[in-house]
Amino acid sequence: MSAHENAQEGYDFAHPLPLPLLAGTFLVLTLLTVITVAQASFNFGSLDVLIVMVIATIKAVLVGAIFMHLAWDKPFNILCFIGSFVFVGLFIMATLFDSRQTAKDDIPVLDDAVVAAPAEM
Amino acid sequence: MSAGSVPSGYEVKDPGYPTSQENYLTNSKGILSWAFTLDHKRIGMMYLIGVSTAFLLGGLLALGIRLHLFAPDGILFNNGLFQWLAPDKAPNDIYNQVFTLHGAIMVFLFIIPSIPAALGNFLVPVMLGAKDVAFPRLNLSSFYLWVGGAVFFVMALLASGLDTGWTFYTPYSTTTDSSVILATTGAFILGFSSIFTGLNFIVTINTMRPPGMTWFRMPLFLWATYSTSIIQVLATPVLGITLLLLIAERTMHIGIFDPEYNGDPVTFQHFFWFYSHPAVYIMILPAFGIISELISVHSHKRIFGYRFIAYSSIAIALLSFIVWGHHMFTSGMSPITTIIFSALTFTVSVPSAIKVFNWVATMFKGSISLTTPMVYAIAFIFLFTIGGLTGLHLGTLATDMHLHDTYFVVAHFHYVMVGGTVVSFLGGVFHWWPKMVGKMYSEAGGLISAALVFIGFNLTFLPQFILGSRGMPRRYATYDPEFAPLHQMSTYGALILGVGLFVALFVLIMSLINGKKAPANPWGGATLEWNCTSPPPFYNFERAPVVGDPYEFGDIRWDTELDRYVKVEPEREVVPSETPAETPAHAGE
Amino acid sequence: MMSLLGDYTSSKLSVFPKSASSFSGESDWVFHFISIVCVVFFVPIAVALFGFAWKYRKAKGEPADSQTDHNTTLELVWSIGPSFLLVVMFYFGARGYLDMRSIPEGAYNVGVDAYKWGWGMNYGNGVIHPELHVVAGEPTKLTMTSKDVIHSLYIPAFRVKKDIVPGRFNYIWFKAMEPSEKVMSDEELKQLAAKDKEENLSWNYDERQCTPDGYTFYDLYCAEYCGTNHSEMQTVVVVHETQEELDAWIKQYSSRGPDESPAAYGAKLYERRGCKSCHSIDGTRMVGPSYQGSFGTMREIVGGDPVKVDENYIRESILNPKAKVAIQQGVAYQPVMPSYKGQLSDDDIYSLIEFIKSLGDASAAEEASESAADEAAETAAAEDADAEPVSVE
Amino acid sequence: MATTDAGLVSDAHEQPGHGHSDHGHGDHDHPSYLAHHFDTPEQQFDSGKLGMWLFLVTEVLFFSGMFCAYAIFRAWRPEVFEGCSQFLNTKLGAINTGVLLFSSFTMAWGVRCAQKEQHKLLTVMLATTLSCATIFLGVKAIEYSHKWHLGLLPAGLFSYDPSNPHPVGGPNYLAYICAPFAIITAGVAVWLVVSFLRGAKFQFECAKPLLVVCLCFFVGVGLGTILESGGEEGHHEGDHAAVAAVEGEHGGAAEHGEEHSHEKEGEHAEEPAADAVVDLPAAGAMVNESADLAVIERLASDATNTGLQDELAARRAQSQQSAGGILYDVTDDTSATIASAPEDVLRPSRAGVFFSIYYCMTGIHAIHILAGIGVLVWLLVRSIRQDFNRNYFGPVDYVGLYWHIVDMIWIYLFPLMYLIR
Repeated sequence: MSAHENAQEGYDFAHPLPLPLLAGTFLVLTLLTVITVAQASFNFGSLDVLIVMVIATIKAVLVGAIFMHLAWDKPFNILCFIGSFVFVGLFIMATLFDSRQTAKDDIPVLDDAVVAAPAEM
Repeated sequence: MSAGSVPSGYEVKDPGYPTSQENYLTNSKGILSWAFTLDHKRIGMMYLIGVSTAFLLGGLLALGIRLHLFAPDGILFNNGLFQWLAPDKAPNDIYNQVFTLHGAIMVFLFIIPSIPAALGNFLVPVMLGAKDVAFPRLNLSSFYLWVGGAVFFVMALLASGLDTGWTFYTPYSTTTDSSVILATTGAFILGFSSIFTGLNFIVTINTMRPPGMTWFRMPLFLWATYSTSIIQVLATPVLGITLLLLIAERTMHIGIFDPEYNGDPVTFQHFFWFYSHPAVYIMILPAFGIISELISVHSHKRIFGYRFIAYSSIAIALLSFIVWGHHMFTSGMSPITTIIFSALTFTVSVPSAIKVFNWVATMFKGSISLTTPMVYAIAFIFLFTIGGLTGLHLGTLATDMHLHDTYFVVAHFHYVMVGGTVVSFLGGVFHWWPKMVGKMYSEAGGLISAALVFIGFNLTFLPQFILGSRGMPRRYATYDPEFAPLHQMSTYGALILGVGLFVALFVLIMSLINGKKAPANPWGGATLEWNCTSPPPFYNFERAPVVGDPYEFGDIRWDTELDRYVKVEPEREVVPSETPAETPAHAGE
Repeated sequence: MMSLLGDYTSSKLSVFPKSASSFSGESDWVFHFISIVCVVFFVPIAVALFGFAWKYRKAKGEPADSQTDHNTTLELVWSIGPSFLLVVMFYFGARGYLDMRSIPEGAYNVGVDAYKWGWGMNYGNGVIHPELHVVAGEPTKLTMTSKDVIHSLYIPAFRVKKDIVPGRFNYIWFKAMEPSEKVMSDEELKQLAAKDKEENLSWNYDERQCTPDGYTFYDLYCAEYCGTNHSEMQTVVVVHETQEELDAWIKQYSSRGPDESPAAYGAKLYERRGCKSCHSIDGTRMVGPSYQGSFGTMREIVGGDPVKVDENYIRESILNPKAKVAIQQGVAYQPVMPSYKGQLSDDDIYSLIEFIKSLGDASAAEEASESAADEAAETAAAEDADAEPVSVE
Repeated sequence: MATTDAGLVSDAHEQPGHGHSDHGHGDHDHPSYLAHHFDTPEQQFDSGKLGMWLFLVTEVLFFSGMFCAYAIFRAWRPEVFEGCSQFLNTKLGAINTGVLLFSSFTMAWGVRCAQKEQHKLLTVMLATTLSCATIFLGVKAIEYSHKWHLGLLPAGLFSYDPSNPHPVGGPNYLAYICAPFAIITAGVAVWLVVSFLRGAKFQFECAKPLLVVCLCFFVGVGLGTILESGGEEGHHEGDHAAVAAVEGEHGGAAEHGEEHSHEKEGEHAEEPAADAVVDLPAAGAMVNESADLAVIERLASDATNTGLQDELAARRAQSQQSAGGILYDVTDDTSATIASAPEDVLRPSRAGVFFSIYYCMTGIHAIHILAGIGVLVWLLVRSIRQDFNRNYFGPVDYVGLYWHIVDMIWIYLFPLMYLIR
């Protein structure tokens, strides 16, 4: 098979990443961590969760694309990995959607209702 | 193997060449050579023995259930023998444990590994033209994980039984004093076994295809296995975490599923069914693959609508992830979610229907041999169609309110799981048995077993549809006298079914003793496994196989003199070795 | 068409139980519609399957007549065509379901308390009875709770079912259409009741096909597996013709009658409130300890000194069953009894205590003869303590 | 998991026992690292890599269950999550994030070294990655032992009492966590000495970095104590003498002396946080509690809802009765104790669920770190043996992928657990 010949030549499939790229990524990740800790002391109301999740996702993308070499990987591997998040999303969305629907008045907090009642009265 | 080593212009005149070499069964001896084997075929055979044992155990438990239900108040577990065996257990408790273990053993130990792990292990690399799966050691560890899981199940059985139902619903499973932790640990381990098998097959099919084996030259069994593997890899981890959380709930009361600590049982059901609905397709998809092979080989006709069948397997695998809510229509899920899940549920019926139509169309104008595997395949289509169609009653909300958790559901899923998976598993075993052990079995015996299984099965489960629609709830140890006649009919059916299965076992065992030697290609199949000797040599192929069309029967003829199928003058050329394995071909031909 | 099918389903040959609620017509109609569609698909498939298998049987090695491998148009037709029928099924199913989920204003409300293994239907004013009684033609709403595990309320004749999930309130509603008939006169009932009492039997619904009040009934099952006696977790639904009739029935059970002795009323509660599914009165060991001769005995409990079975102990065992673990002959009972806190009035509890006393009173016997102070009346205590580690110091 | 990982990746490198004569083509192009059933190193690498990616997919799905539970319960009771999050030390979480990110960086660098056949540097990188992993665990040990001491445990075991946040006595959890690491450290030290004395060069080369790695756990513990106490130094009453004494039993290494003083301060640093919880969410929680009761009352207010009205009345009556202590031993009943806890958010049924999820997520993450340590040690040994080259660096790459996904999960865990406002 033709790959045999290539194998003798050296870096036929290894793809070492340049060191500055790795170091730069690490610095950006650290910076983002500092930002996400810093922003926690401000109150952005309901945007809070969104902001931290966006920052976390940027970090995850950096780790995935560069440290995990996804940016240069085979499309199928990328598909697998991204695909898994699609299914996670599906799972969490549907379950959360349902629990949000039913949470409102069908779920009493049992110990409040039974035992704490006299405290209220 | 590199295609470069195939001399150009090489022609396989007679695939039934005698083997000069030892086969995989004889190339090394001793129990250790089996216990530490990395050969996928041996691992497949060990799986076959393992799952058959589990099936036997689960089947005996099923017979126990049916015998007990012969009379409205139960007749088996309140019998003196059982009182003597388990004096501190009420008959109802014994019944509950028996049906739970029947379900758990059949699902986790038998059906899920049956076709993918036993037949799949044996066949996937051979059909693909590879020497082995991508990770042989992972493959062996997957088998030992299966054994480990089985040990845990047996320990649960011996410790204090299991009475939660195979679904482990909280808060029952967090409060009962039966061995829930042992059983869930077993299921957790089995989950990893299943993941490793699936992972192995995906990688094998992706990276180990020899030159010429393009995606659309793969036999449909491989497509089905591939789809199954996708589900195994994606869904099983969720079962793993669910069971871990359940164990934590029992030991530490983490309050996620247990309402006593303000957890939510419906959340558990979401978690559980996110795995367990796709798991239903882990059970049935490989069966589809087997039937596609059986129908086309025994009709000696090209499979009809290859692409539709292949794509529908993938479609089923993906759609199976968005329909889990249909197990929870009455559970207290919100109405809007319920309606969405009902709508999604209907979508998954389309690809299944496509397959049935295609199989029937394949038989049209074929050259059909009514061999044992073919009869099983025909039985499969009949039974699976009933199972599939009755699913419509359950997916429709208004009727499901009435039918949910009744015998209608029991009948429906047994038509799919037994009428579908088990029948196709038997068909597959009969089909590939000559390849696996190199011996032919008694055709008459095989046909008798198929007939008994078909009759017994229908007699067992058809009455259960009526029981269900008349309102008989499932998992009842005793029942109202009005249901007695139908239950009795069902019990008679179960006995016939049991006899049929034993006949099948007997026929196969007899073939080992006095079966005549199997030729390489006893049925006239065109897929690669019929290219190697029966049983195959250690590395599957003595000469690198020429990858051709898996459904091209035109050049396979019956040679009356040689008394076997031979390949005549192959008209196709050897696929050029430059064709990279990853590039999909433009057509199936 | 609906009514026609409705007639058909009510016949004896039907695959359904009697159609007795406003939902059942619709539900059955959808069922039959789907069934007909299925038959329309199934018969040609089966005919083709067996037909082809027979017709194209050929000797070994004969080539097939055709090697056609696809026909895209045909395949698209049979892929997409049936989808339209699926949409229709979904539509009817969802419509029927939405009916079942939209509870009308002002429906008659009955509280349902499901427990292992019995039902308590709460009609207000402390009337709790295992049978469900409703009025014909009036919407009834059930507010359902469970204190132990998941149960499911299923009335086949009404084609309704809903799980009862602990930690949640679940609701169901229906409009019963076919009233029950009174098939037994009061005299007959009295005779039967007396006979039962003599033979120490409870009322056999299946055999007599009527309730102890003489009405025909519809079955009500628990449809979600809930443990040992899941299959015995059944009760009946009686549909009264008028609200007055129902009110009269409720009144009859509203409380202990003026001239009824507490022990006799306790015996009724024992039957009605599910005690009998776990506690025997003849000394046999069931899920819980037997009542027979238990009063006044010393009882071993898990994690504590033996306690005397007295009024306080019984009361505690009813209200907080997991507080004191009963052990009988070295084997602890499972802590499965639900709390009856809020379910029984003081008078109810008093009556139950009197009833248990009436089954043998060791303390009274003790006074009578000194020798009775042995372990004869060993039968263990109320439900056992929780095995769970409690988080508190 | 460690073994399975190893199984997965090690498939690639070992030759099966069977002879080569079984298969037809020549052996000359089959280097020792190429398994018999693969044709080329590239095919082997691609297979391993795809297998690893699929394994990561299962990992992602595995964690999704816990993220899902988190989302559901946070959506139901946001105030509980907000309140309980105050108990988590952001500084420790942040430093751990940094440590993991750095280890990811060294891991990625390690892969580069393997590809470029820089054997020495590869060993250094792997050792650094391992050291970061143990530092992470050391910091985690501080976090866990504190919470266990306070009784901040899963719902069924939750015993935090705001009126007495620092119960005296109880087991010294930190000592229990440290003990196995101390034993391993001692073992590695002995191994180092023995291999040096016996002149076993390879073993000595292996033991050297491993001792550093083990010691780093205690660096993490020290780092954790310093950060836990940060800023609040100076005032402690000394009523934790008992605790300190218990800790004293397990002394020895220099780190421990330091640890003691910080330990005490650390506990005090916790106090203001606890007070904050008491003040902040209590008001909101009260509203919520009455809202829950209001649900029942609203349901009961429907004139037709006699069943519920009755139940409500009966519940009140019965609980009055039981609260009065007439017949009813409150201390034996979980729910009764719950009611006696004055801080709503801090009830076992509420805070307990937060901590359940916290322990499940971080605990399983920590188990993944441990598994990662296992495979990294295996890699370290092989890198010292110089097994890897430009055609065979798969194992380093696969373990790297695994290590990065563990990091990635922490990237999400950190803000979701520690930074709730």
